[in-house]
Amino acid sequence: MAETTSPTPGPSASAPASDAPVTGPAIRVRLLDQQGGKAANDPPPVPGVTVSVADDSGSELGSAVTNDQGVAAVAIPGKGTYEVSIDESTLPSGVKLTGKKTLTVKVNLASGQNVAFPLNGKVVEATPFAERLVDSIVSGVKYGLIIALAAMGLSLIFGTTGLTNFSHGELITFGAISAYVLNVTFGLPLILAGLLTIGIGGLFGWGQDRVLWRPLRSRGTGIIAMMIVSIGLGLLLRNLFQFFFGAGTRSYNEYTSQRARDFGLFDLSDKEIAIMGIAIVAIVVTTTIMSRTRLGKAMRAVSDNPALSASSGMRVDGVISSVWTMGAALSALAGVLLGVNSQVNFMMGYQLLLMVFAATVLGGLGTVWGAVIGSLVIGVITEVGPLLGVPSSIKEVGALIVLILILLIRPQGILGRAERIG
Amino acid sequence: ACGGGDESSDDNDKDVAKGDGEFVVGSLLPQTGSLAFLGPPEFAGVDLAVQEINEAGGVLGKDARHVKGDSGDTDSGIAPAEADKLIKAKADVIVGAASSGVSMTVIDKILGAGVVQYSPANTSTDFDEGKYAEPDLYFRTAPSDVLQGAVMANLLVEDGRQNVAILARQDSYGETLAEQVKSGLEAAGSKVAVTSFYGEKAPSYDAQVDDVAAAKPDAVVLIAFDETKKIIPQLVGKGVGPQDVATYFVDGNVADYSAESFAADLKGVKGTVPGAEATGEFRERLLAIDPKLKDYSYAAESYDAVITSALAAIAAGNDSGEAIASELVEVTKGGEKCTTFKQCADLLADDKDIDYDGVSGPIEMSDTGSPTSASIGIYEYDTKGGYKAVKYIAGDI
Amino acid sequence: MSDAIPTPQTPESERRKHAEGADGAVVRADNLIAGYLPGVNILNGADLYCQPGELVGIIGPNGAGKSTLLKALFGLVKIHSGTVTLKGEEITNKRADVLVSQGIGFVPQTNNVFPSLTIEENLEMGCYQDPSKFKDRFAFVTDLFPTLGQRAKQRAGSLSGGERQMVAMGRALMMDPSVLLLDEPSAGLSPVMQDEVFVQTRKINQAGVSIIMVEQNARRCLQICDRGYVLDQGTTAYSGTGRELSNDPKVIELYLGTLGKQAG
Amino acid sequence: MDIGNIIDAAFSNAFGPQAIVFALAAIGLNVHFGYTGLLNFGQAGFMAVGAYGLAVTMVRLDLPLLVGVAAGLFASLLLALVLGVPTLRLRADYLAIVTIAAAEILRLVFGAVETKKVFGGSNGLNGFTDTWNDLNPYTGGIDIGIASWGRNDLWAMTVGWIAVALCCLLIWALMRSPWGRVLRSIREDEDAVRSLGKNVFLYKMQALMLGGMIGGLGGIFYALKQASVVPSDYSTNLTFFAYTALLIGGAARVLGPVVGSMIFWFLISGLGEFFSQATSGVDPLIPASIMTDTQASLIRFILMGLGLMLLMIYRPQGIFGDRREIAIDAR
Amino acid sequence: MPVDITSAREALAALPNDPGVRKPDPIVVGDDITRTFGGLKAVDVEHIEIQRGVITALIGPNGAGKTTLFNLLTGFDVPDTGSWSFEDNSLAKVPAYKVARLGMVRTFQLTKVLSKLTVIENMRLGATGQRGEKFFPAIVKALWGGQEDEITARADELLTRFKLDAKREDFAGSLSGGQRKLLEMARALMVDPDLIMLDEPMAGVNPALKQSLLGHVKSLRDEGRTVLFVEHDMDMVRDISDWVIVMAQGQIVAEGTPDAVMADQRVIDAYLGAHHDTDLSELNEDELAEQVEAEIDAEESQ
Ligand SMILES: Nc1ncnc2c1ncn2[C@@H]1O[C@H](COP(=O)(O)OP(=O)(O)OP(=O)(O)O)[C@@H](O)[C@H]1O
Ligand SMILES: Nc1ncnc2c1ncn2[C@@H]1O[C@H](COP(=O)(O)OP(=O)(O)OP(=O)(O)O)[C@@H](O)[C@H]1O
Ligand SMILES: CC(C)C[C@H](N)C(=O)O
Ligand SMILES: [Mg+2]
Ligand SMILES: [Mg+2]
Repeated sequence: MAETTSPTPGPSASAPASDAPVTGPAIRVRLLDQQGGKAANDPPPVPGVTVSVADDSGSELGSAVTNDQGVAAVAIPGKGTYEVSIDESTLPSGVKLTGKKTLTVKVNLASGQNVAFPLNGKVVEATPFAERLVDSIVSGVKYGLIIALAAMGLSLIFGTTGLTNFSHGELITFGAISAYVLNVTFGLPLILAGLLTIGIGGLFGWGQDRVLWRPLRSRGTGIIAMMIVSIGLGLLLRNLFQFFFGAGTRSYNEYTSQRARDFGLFDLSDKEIAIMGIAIVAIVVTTTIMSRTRLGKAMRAVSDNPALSASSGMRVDGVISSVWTMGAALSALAGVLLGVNSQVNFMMGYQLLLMVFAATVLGGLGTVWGAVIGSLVIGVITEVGPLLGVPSSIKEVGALIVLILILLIRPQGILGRAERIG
Repeated sequence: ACGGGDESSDDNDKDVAKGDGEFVVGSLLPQTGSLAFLGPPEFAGVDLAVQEINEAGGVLGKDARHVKGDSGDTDSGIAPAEADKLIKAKADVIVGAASSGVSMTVIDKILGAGVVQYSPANTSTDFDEGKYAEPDLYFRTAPSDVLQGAVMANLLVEDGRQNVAILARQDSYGETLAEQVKSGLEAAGSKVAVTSFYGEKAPSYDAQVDDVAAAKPDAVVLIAFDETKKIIPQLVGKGVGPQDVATYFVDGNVADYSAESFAADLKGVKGTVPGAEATGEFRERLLAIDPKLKDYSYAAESYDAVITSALAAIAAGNDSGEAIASELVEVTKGGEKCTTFKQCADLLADDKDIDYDGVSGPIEMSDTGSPTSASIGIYEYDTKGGYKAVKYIAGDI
Repeated sequence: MSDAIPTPQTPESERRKHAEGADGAVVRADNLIAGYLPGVNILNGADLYCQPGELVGIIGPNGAGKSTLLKALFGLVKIHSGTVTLKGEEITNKRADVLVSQGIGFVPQTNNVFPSLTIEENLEMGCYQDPSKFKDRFAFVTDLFPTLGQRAKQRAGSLSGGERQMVAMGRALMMDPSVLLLDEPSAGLSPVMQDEVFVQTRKINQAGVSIIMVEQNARRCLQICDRGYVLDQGTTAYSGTGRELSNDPKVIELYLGTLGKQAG
Repeated sequence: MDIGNIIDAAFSNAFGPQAIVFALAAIGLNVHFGYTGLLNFGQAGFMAVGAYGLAVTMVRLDLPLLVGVAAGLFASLLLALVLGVPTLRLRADYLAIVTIAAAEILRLVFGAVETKKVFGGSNGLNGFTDTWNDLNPYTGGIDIGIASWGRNDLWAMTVGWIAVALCCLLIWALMRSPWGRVLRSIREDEDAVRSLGKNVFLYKMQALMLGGMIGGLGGIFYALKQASVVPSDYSTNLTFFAYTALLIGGAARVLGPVVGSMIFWFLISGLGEFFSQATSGVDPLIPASIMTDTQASLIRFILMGLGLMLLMIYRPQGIFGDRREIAIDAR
Repeated sequence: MPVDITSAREALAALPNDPGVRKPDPIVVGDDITRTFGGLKAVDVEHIEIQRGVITALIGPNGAGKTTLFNLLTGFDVPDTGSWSFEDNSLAKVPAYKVARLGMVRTFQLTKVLSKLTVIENMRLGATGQRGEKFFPAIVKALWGGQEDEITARADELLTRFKLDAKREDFAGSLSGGQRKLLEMARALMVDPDLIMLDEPMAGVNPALKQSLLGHVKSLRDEGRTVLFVEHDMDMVRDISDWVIVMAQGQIVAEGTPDAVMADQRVIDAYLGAHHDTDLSELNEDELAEQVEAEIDAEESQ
């Protein structure tokens, strides 16, 4: 059977096993010198080794010697169970068998079966724990910083309006998608698209407030009712995104797959460094605005007591508008960064939402610094957890459990303040 | 078939519910969700089959009818509701779901309602195990992953991969296929360095990708659906992308990636997809139904699922789910060979025992309702993110 | 307006008094009907005016609508009918921040501080519209309430009831308003602080600020104010100079009681 | 376009098993949120442990249906206890997030590969409905013109509506009592209630347990009706939808959640059917250039989102709610 | 057992006016109670006794620590150090609801009404020992219906007294500031406490009503209850209290009968001011302002 195999990618140009002179169903053994795992991608073949095949009753069907490609083929009558063994004595010096001498192979493919014997197999030489730990912490910080942007947005809006915004995830998705449209549909460079998206995201937040939340506030709608409205809005937006963007995952046309660089204890690609850098700048700018400027104080004032803020001469609606603008812009930025990190999908924000909530609550609802700290904690625990035994398929569980544990000790969150009674 | 079609129609009337006389096919296939890219060929297959059945005179004297349903993802909870809808619409056979995970969530419901569930794409081994090992109302035209796993393992060994990392979605499909690849590899003397599962809805895959990278594998098998688009760039980022480490896809992610920015990275990536090579003529018939088709995965299996169940209904003389189930295995094996609905239906009209060989292969059903042998195609990607078949490997399950 | 239960009405005599005296008033409310819920009016045609530089006190039973009246003047309660004018210009239902920019300051009865802001920041909010005034006014307010200066960095939410009251009053004074609306400014303050508040209120008033204050410390209030109103069930039941009211036997019987008198 | 089908879909679902699941879930939430003010966003978790309690007992331990039901109820009770001890002293919004987190933890653990041996991984468990189906006294379905149900549905509805009625009766009896008054007071101000000598924690715990158990019952019923227990069925969306049902009807009203979930399903199914018909067939009402049938399946969720918003905007108190209560909320 | 008020007063009058003085028959005894917030020592009480069966007033400048002391005694806040007992039951670390059940009930300075309950429901909630408040008995109305009627009757009586009867069926959230104070106090009375602790009960209550309520407070005493209240209204303190405790900066600085305390120069300087009995309208304002300021300085420097 003449099977065609084209060269596999990368440095390894492996020789096709079909070079063996046997046609029809066969057991083909391929011997490669792993060199203790060092030859990961290009292990040299081991020629001149004898292998033999027996059927399940033990009677030998034939034997063969590996050729230059390290391949030996023994014809078999058809499907069934066979025993394949290697003659260790024929191994060249310096090459040792590191697995079983005899393999029991159940053949159910018409063309037969390929078999290997590990030679000089890998001595378990996985990356040292310390390095993995540092690596995980770094990815945790990166993840945490992205969450932080969204969490600050959430916290700002919660802090000022008291609204637990369940449609916050959609602000993130909105950012990612609008950058996608600018970048892919309109062909702008991603950096420009990202910058524009911050503006568009802000505009989206502003518009949302104008069209929806402000009228609700002026009708005197309660906080819980508004929270439910946000659930409805989230549902609406999510499905609208899917309606127009589709259910698939798409990527920006720049910086999608970038190779990591080795920094000793950890690896990072340029785009990851950029993500972290941008996030940090955004965080610093936001916290400065919050603590230094009049607007920052006004935001906190409005969050405490909107009526009194109005009585102090603040345009409460104006302040809330700026909060929505800022919060949405931050979240849109988070979306862009997340999109750069792990593509664009209509669910991406929603999937992140629980983590964003967890981060905000962990830090203490309504405090901007708390949101940042909470996010970093959540990000790092999520990524480090699998090293410490959290099943990696459900690594979020680690962070969520830590959330509950911390709230046990500090019910008001890390930076939250307990309220005075009486 | 051994029993013969001649007597069965009388038999079945006694212990099997009588259908309403109209043969209704419900389809529970992915319009949305992470398999949505496979929806169009599957729907086209069903539509084509229904069209040809009706051109050939329908089933039991009436036209067959197709009711569409969306299977969504396991986590979108769409499937159970849509299944209810199809059952209400008096479907006798529900073709679907594509994803094994989704099928698992609706199987008891569909079977409990006395309707046949007939998947064109489920490859999980779970459907031949435990409770479902017994004959029931569940059938499929796709081969169990025992086969795809063996082919994949064989391919890896052939390529000289001895330290393989498997990155798989955590569902009925991913878990069992990973398991099959792993046991195949180990039996053939190769080794699995790490098997890492990710949750379907995970917001990030960093930890799993780190797992893979940390194992320093010489090959990566990626068992995924649409998430592939998110995972590939992350693999690249960690230095274990397709250009660093040989990468293998499976039926869940062999798709056209030419629109993706990482398309070029995929050069040389190989993948396996169950199913025989679709003939050009069949493709044309499909294109007549849906001119926009790009992929053809599981179109043939969908088509065959409808044809065989229609034939079973005719053989049983009754269109109820139970009646169809009682004849389904029979019409696929032992008897006079036939390859089109018209041909087979004519034979049945003459009270002959038939053996339908479809466009997806000879379809010899086991008692548990799964094919006993099939072909698996091996594909390879080019520089533009497109793929083409390299060879087809036949095997038994 | 003929419900089963007759709606309370402002007596004709009061109506006339109002019509005669209200000319040229800075703040003037005519026949206000207002409430929180549709169909339930809390103010049933209340009248009030305050001449420039006047100190006007409002007293009345609990639930009479005193706070509601102040809130209505300040645009925080929806006015269904009637008008409010400021220096002859109609301001009915205007937004609060607009009124602030026109020189009205307001100290609510409850929830009158920003709990999560520090004292200093609370006061800063007082001159939100003109931060340049902060330094001067801050010095003035901390001079008035030294505690506030000493505790400038404490969060208002942790303050005692009386301390909060000082912050609330201080915040309004930060604005340097031309009309000041005070809702029970002395509530919760220690006696000496109460005196201080009354004296200072009077002083501020004499510096040219027109003040309308609601007080339950009625006797004190009537001692310092130029004119007083007694509000009952959302209507202006009596009005007159402080002395007139505090000696009016009807007012004493219904609103003032004799407690202070007996002891004093 | 077949108007009959749309009406049929709407009515069948409004009275069908799906509505019962949501009614039970929402009754439980009503105890938590409506009466006690506990912002429990983890109702899906209670339902999940109920369902898994049933399924694990029956599938893994091979015990009979009744034991399974008891196990499910017990599991939800236990969850209430375990969750309540650390969380009941949290402020409302914190409680919301923590309960979501707890429900998600449960869902993730139930669906994890590592626990597959017990919980069946992400495909969940099935194969526990035999007894349930055997008990079914009906021999066929029923078609009453505007609605129709299959044999299995009829059986589920019989049991389900009885359960709903009993729960409502219990809630009615409890909430008119002084016990209910304490709950409602806790919703308003815990400290005040404490100052009057009531053990607030105990009452909250009782409420959490009662509502959790009713939620667990909903989960058990869901499992039986669905004939499978799948972790993804118990995602946060389930809680959201249960809240939607509750608020449509009106919180803190005995019949609010029941009527709410009926209306919810009436609209969802009716709209879904309408749009699927409008976009399918040879000559669809809405041409594919405007909306494909895939997109059409999204429209009902889009409309549901919109509907939920409009409801909260124009009738925040729900169908049965008292407008005056809402006015007090305004801040 | 109602205490004979005149003899109780006489006994008190005989005591020295020292801070922390021992009382003949204390119902509350506390030692070494401290509570700090950051650097601020809000409460620092070496010894305190509250005499049974009389009305004790707790006065002191704003921020003296009165409310904080209330919070500590009733279990709403946790002290840094200290022990105290009520009717010989040690109360340290006892949760707030148990304190209330023991018969020591407090009201809040910033009112806590249950907004979405009607006024009458607020009142009913106050009653203790309700059978219907237990889960299982609650289901059967027959088990608690009778008791409920008694409670309602008692509640209605109190509402009439507090002039809230017209608001009986209204939501408590719609009450005015003063009405809330009244409801808060009336509801606390529903608990039927031995010791009732009122935190500025009359702030914001209109004078005429205040006067009539004083009568009610006195009748509480006459029924044998003990009353401890914080108040800044000296007319009221003078009128109804049998004993006055003065706090400043967390400490008890003086005690005594009302007349004695109000004559105490330190109390006058720090708290009352020299003019609390003067008619403000009769004074030259500048002069008065200066004097008042001087007094304030005295308070600050104390
Ligand atoms: N949670 C807290 N954090 C910080 N400081 C606090 C807190 N609670 C009270 N304080 C401070 O403790 C001091 C005592 O407060 P407290 O409320 O007991 O005073 P008070 O005597 O009741 O005063 P008032 O008569 O004004 O009500 C005040 O200075 C207050 O600012
Ligand atoms: N937010 C509100 N919603 C509904 N009704 C209200 C609201 N606030 C006040 N009320 C009602 O309006 C009436 C007047 O209240 P207002 O606060 O104006 O009284 P007040 O004269 O200031 O009394 P007090 O001296 O007790 O403060 C009261 O009967 C009260 O029940
Ligand atoms: C359509 C296919 C990718 C589905 C896959 N074989 C499964 O069983 O889940
Ligand atoms: Mg008032
Ligand atoms: Mg106090």
